[in-house]
Amino acid sequence: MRVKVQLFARLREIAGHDACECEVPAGASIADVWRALCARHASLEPFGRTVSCALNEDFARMSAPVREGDAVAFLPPVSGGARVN
Amino acid sequence: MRVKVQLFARLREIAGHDACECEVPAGASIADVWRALCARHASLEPFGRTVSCALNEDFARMSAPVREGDAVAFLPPVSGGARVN
Amino acid sequence: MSVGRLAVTRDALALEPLIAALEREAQARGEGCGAVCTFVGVVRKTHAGRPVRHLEYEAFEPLALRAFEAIAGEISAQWPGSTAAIHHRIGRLEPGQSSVLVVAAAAHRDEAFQVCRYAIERVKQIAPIWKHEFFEDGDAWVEGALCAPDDEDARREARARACA
Amino acid sequence: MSVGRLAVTRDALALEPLIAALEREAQARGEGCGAVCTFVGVVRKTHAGRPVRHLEYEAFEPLALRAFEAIAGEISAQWPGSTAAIHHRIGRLEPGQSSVLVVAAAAHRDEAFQVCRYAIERVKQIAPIWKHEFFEDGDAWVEGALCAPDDEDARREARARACA
Repeated sequence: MRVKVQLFARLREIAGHDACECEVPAGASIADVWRALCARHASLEPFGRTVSCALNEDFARMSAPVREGDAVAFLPPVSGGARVN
Repeated sequence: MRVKVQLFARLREIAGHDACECEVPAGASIADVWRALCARHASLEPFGRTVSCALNEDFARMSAPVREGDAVAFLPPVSGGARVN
Repeated sequence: MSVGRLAVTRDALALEPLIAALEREAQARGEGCGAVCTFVGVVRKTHAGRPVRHLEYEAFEPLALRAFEAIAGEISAQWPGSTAAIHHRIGRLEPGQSSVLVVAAAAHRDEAFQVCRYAIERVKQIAPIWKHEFFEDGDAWVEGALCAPDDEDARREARARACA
Repeated sequence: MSVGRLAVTRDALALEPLIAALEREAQARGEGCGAVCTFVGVVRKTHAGRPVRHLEYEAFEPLALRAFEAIAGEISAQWPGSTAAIHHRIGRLEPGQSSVLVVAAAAHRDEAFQVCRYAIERVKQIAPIWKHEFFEDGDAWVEGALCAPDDEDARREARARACA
């Protein structure tokens, strides 16, 4: 089945595009979508440890199952963890 | 010698005026001015424990000496000590 | 209400209308707020000593609004009767321009300060908004922690920063 | 600078010009502030359940300005590089109107929140400004603690409230 993928910020720059589609088997999770994406863009792989995700415009876990036509977004870390003080 | 006296807020209301003059002996302190004032307005006396003061428009202690023509101000408590939370 | 409480926008941010809206809301609801605490994030001229030419903020807008709604919900649960507004600007920003506004209104100042601080900490922790800094001699994405709205450690930390 | 940082005034208070003035000052001085925290005190409709008709604030104006200067000095000593502005309104105020503004500008948000909180705590502790509440059925002066600018316990308490 096909799902839509959105990429932001550094991930978008590395992939060279902000949206694409991925083909994943029935029963796949968001983590499987990420792996399919990394198969296409090997340079994304190191970001797997810090990536978070959304499913159809809501926060989701990487373990969440996806369905045909779902929109999956991958999010690099946000600034909040940085300790400036 | 004579000093000018300014009163504020509740003290002003109790005295019925915001300014007056007091006669005090040479070498008097602000505390002596307060006592002279209370001799004229007995109803001010209970406020002696919580009053603070200024001398010539700067914060001062009740023990500070005054001189002819000085301006002494007596200040009731301000709101900051109130614990609303 | 003419000004939405939660927004991601490309327009310049304005504080007074947002404060006025929260005050009107508090007046309409009951005794009115007695304390308003606000936070404004401003683009600095330098970062770690390097002169900043400009910034670009990028957001996943619908998810950022969901994050703001989640933060507002956390605040209502922890500080009943208080309200918060969050406006984040995106796009290109120059030094001196405001990137984010938080307004917190409550009956008393203790609560207003806590709500405001909690809100900005949570915005930095979970809103999918990324900062791209452009220097004279290069650029850098500012990345801190994993964006995890349900992470209890992060919430605890935000609460600790908010409550003395 | 067109807006004085410290003021006691009978006019309506305005936040944006004060923030703009502090930001311009920070820009002129160096890297500019990255964080602005503000506090607005607003007249509430009720006090301890009693409807408030209006308030009267009375000040010993020259001494209030000296108190504000003392607070600004304490802040410069404890938080170098930060700046604070304090505007207090006096005279008759209606519910919903602002009685006091504090604006604190600093490089980072931690400091901006601390400076703002410290400033408002100190204003309440030492500024010779008295609040007279008028209710439907009477009136009352709001009096708390002795006005003692050198009292170290009070300063410690203000610092404790400011610094988590």
